Amino acid sequence: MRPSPARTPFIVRLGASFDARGWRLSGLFAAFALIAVPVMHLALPADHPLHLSTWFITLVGKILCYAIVAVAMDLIWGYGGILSLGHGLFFALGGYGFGMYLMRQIGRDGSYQSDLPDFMVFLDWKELPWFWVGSDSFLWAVLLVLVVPALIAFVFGYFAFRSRIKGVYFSIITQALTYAAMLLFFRNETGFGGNNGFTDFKRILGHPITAPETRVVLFALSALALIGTLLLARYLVRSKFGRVLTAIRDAESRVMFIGYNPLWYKLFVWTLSAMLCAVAGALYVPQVGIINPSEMSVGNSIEIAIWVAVGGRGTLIGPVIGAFLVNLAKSWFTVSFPEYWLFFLGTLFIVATLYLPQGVVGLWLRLRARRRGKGAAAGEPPAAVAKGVGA
Amino acid sequence: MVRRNFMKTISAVAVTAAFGLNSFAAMAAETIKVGVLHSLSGTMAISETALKETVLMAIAEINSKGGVLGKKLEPVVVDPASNWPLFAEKARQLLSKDKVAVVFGCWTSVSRKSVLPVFKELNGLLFYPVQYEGEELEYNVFYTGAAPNQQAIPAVEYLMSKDGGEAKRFVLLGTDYVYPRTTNKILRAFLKSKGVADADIMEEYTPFGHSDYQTIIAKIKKFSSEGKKTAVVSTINGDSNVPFYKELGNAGIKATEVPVVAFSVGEEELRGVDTKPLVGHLASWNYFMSLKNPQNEQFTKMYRAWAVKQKLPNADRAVTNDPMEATYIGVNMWKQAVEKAKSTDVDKVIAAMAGQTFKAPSGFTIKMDETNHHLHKPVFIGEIKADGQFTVVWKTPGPVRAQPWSPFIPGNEQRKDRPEGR
Amino acid sequence: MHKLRLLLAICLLGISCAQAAIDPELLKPLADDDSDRRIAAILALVEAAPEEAQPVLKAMAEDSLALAGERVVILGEGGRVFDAASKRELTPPPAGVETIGINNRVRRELASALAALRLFSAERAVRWQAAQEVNQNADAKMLPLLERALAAEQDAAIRARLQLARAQASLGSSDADVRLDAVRTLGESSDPRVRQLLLPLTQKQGDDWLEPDSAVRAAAGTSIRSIEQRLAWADNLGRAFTGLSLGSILLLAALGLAITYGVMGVINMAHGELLMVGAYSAWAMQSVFRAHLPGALDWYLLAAIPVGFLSAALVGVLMERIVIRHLYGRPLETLLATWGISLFLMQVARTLFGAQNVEVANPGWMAGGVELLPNLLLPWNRIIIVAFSIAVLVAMWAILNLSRLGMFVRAVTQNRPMAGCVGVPTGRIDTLAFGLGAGIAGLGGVALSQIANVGPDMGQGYIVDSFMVVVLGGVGQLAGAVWAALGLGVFTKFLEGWTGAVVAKIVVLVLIIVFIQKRPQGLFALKGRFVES
Amino acid sequence: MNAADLPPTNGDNPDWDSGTAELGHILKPGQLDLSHKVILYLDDITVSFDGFRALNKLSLTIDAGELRCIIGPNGAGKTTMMDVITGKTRPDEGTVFFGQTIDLTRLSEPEIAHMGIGRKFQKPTIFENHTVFENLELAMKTDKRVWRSLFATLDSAAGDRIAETLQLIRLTTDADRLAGLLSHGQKQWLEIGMLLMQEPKLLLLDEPVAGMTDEETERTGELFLSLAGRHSLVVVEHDMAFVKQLGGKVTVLHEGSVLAEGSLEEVQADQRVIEVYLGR
Repeated sequence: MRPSPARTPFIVRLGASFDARGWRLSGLFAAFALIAVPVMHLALPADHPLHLSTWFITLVGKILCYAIVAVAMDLIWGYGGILSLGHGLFFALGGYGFGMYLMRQIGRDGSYQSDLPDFMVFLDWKELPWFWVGSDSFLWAVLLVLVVPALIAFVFGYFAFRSRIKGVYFSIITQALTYAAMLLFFRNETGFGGNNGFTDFKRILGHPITAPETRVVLFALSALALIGTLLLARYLVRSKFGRVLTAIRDAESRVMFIGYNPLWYKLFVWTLSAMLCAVAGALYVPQVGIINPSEMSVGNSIEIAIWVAVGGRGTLIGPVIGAFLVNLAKSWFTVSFPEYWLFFLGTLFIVATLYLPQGVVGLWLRLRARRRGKGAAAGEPPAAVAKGVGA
Repeated sequence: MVRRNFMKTISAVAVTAAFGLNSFAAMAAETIKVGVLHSLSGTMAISETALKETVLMAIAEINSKGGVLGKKLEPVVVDPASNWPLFAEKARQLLSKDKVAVVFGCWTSVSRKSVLPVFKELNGLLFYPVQYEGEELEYNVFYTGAAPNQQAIPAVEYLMSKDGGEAKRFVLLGTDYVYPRTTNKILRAFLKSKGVADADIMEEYTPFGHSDYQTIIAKIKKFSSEGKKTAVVSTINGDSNVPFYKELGNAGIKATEVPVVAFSVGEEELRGVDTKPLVGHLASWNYFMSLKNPQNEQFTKMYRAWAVKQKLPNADRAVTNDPMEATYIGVNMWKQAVEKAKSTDVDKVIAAMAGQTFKAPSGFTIKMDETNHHLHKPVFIGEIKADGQFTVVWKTPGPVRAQPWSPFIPGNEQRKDRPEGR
Repeated sequence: MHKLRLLLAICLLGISCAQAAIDPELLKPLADDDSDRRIAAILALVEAAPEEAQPVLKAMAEDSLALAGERVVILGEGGRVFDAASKRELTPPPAGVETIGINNRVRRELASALAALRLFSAERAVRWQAAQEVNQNADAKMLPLLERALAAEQDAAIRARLQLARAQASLGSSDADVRLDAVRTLGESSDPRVRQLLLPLTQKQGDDWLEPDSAVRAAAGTSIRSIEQRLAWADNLGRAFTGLSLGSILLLAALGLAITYGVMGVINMAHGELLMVGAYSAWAMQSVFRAHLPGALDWYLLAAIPVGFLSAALVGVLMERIVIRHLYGRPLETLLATWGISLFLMQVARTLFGAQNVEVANPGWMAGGVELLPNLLLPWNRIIIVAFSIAVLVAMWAILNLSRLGMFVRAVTQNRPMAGCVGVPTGRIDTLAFGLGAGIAGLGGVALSQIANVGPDMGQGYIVDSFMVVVLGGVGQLAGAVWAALGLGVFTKFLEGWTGAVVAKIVVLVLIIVFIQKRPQGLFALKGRFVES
Repeated sequence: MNAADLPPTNGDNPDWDSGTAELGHILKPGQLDLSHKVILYLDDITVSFDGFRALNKLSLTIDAGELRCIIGPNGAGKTTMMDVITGKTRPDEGTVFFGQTIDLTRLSEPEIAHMGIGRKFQKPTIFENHTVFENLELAMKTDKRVWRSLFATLDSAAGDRIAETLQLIRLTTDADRLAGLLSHGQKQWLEIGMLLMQEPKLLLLDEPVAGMTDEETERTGELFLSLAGRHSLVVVEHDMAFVKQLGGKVTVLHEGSVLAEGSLEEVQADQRVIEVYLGR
């Protein structure tokens, strides 16, 4: 009497995981990203009041990638209860994976007019190191992006979860992991451009990377990727898998004694989360035009966590909101009060953790609940909040 | 007043950011916007904040003399927070949103590399004020810092000279990133050309923020004890210098036995070190605060006054250094070029920059090369004094022309010494 | 050639010669731009008036020789100015005094000239030092001087040094027996330089030996071997010490964390900034002493210890009261909140003290080091820091295990509700314990200020390492932290020896990660049911 | 990733009493062999934490279908024993056999659960952020590998089973409430319900009636008695009245080993037991 999988076709069930509102929202968003933005950026003249500047597109495009990372982080932290301080690593690895392809696309236009990337020329390398082989093919790059971070996450996760490393321990270990990786990539001999990383990309699939059209396409891709991520995540958390995951978060020993092996559940969501980060990274690099080891710095990874915390963990829309709030705030503060940016960020960390256990989404839900004067109380647990929220 | 100024800008920026409309037509009329792109937070703040102050000071000075083309300059300060992608984003914002006429900024090579594509794409104008590894020549950038041949090579020549102690063996010590690596690569080639054997060259790199130099110092002692006169060429970056020099001082390596010449250590960095044990160690720059000449008198006095006025932390001990001078030169040369071009149009200004001259605090009349976007600069070798200043022990007779493409790097011979114009 | 003349001069004149003011004409060229002429002048001066020359040369070496118009003067304490020729004070001090800058070459010449002169000083200590210095660069030209000095010298220890120097000098002698003696004597040395002097004697040039006499060759061989043994031995000793030193620093950085995290289970990401607070208070004390008690400047560090402890503890208490206490039992939130605090503190430091590093000088008694062997010098600041870390460790152990506070802390951390029931003021204990941990971090900061840079970002460099130490040692285990710190220190240093700093750090981190996989509870695992939660 | 996941579920192996086959019966791997009518053997088990011996050469056997009560003062090692059986704690010495063939000391908690051992903790541990219904659904006996869970859908049969259990534990009306909001007694019942959903052959119940009203306790007793025979139950309890109600054999643990065994009356008469409980 085991539940027969996919009596209804999977794709349908996947689609069904957004409720009507979820679909309306994402439809609206997709329309904006795929139609409004291109028109406003390409068609309208630069001085038109509704014209969207490149700056806007790259900025929002960047934040879209961050949002994907935030959702990925939320999957394992908000639902799995595992706080990773190493997600910057997977993000960066994805970026590097795709960056290798972009570097190869520069071809002989580099300042050394060599087939090798400039940094290799200046290291006196005569031919590509083995791990660069095939990096000139787009498909291979995509493969790298998907496989390498996933593999690393899988191996690391397998050992960590098998030896039941939990909570803070896990956080600290992941932190050490990304820190070590950063040092490794800083080395020039490692073969990834050292401190400078990859930059000055020229084209992607033969199209000039700075062309407005390319930007718009990348932007649209990021948007679609985000919607896809949300859909997938939504499906996961509503599936039995999701329920087991939250069960593990709340009472792991009980889960074991009713016959689930937490190892594989954690490992699956952990690896998936890493892959999502990698995809985000791959989309991020061509838009910001640089990838370098500082993406793996300890601070970056922790910042990801704060996006989630601010937005509302254990909800799916929360991380997206969080990513946008924090990063827009960053863009604004670093211009208007450069000296006070860190004060703000620091305070944000504290306030969010002290007074917004469920982030702004939780706050909003609570207010709404209060207005209705029933239901969701202050102590409403995340899972329930998640149920309350659409996509 | 600066604060109010860019507060105004900000509100404007906020508006534009929100609605993407360009409300600048009106403002642009009375002021010329100047972008300042230096990290005010994060790891690089240690070096870059001083440069931001210098730009603001220079602008204030220009404004007090009536501005440029009858318009006041209006600084737009942004904080890329030592985050390289953020550098690119901020650069784009300065150019496309604030419509700044010119940007003064960047310190690390990576930050420069990160903004380059933006400046190329939007045909912006960047003044880069820090000594760097060369191997680059961009139409949209003016390099007011030293190229390797304006800093590294003279320093080594000095070490090999009689006065420098006739060093025969060299330790090339640096932080592991592109500037030290390129510099050391060039130096290695140069030393070879001077007949120094590979066995007599030791190359060592440490990670960023490395703080334990015991092993390295021990190695240096060993190496130097193995015979001929040894000298150390240090391209250690920013923060690591303090532990390095502290270790050096306590390990009893005297400048008279093993002199250390540094390319990234100036007055600003020495503020963080107790210099008494370091007397006699060297630095090679195109400017020292201790230089005696009217321009420098005026420059240092002006900065001290500025520091006090801005209530900078420990303003009483404010010092000037080479990148600050380079920044100062940059701002003024840009002003001259604008006046010559009678416009702030980037292409016109770039054209007008060629051959600009300026009586710099270094006491020399500095010239912007007609073709290669680098300055002709004098080179000074200074010995650290107990008070954290330098005594100049050697200097080039006159300004030296920059070689962005070092002849000591194979394949550079056939390079054109002018950027690819657009 | 100059040197030879100088030495001969000394030998002829001996040291007892007529006391007279120096002829100003001899002094002028000291201010010349060209180093060669200056050096000539120095030698000339020594020839003319060895005794009177000393203060002048000393002044020159210390950058306090200056030019007032045409006249060469010596700058004294508190702006006083003396005439270099007559040593008479000039009142009022002349205007427009220009210090005579010198470069390393001149400095070197000055050093050996002074050393040569001081070999005949009346004070033993001076001669001892001088003998050491002549050892640095003894060559054939010096022989006559050394002979003379030896003749005059009574003190055995100094004689030994002089003989060593003479041996070096007489390696070039044409008499094989002299060379043989020299080589044998040098066998006693443990100075790598001496090894370099001997090496050629054992080498061939083309077909024929550089050293014709086979006996000397053999002797040289044995001498070299014995020297090399000492060198190798000293090398390893040195490496072990550097490891120990690094370990003690890691320990100091991590001890505070061992309390806040290890005992209380609070993940304090702002730990690095507590170190920073300690370091800055060292700087503050230094400035205070500079301003108000310049006389006692050397002792500012002692004052900094309590100040560093208290200020860091204060910050810690505030943190605990305002933020952390609301997050007990929510470690991950604590982690994020404290990270926020650390960003905040960094920016505070930046706005208060500026983004640049501030200068913290080693007090006189911490500068320099003890030279166990010519190639093994242990810096004082490191020795003292090792001692300091032990002291802090002991103090902390005492507080935790002997004091009432410590008892309460352990009670609370083991069973909070029960402790509360038996009347332990848990709330206050938490605050105190955290304050204690913070304070100890402050002490660590004071120590770090002596070897590393003091700036707003300094804390970031230590946070990961500190956590590694605590986690590796096993949470809640003081002993564990100690072993972990020392282990990491020594291991890193020996690794660095052959992989270089970058790789060493990576390898260590990876090994720690792997190790934790094997033993999640760290080196000193606690077993039993209570670990499960 | 399922490869090393879990042993094939013995969903379709015969109910335990049909395992009483004549000699030389064939077993599927992981199948429970009850040929000797014994479901659980503990053979001098020793467990010590940092020198303290929680279990000291404990030997115990539970017959198939038996309802056994374990009593004993605090620190007697009751919970540790359960930890050992369910694989949470590995014994330093001794063997634990489930049926004739399955060595529990070699298996992980989930595997043991799959073998058909269900455990109820001293303090009710349920998934507070899930609804009562979901709690039962998660506990339901089924393929519990990741891949299945990803695509699992609830078929009508499963729905019915959950409904039944809800009936049994009297939580039908609360099916959609968050388990966290239930009363203590209800939580106890929910946990018992979850155990039943697992269809275990052996139930380990640690103080199941703690914090229940007399009326609830009464009902719990009835439930257990109804289960006995089809399942084997091991109940750790302090509540003597409840133990009495259950009847069945009683084992007294003291300082990690069996002090006495027999009917409640017998053990209560036992001198040593009285000493242990009343102290000397």
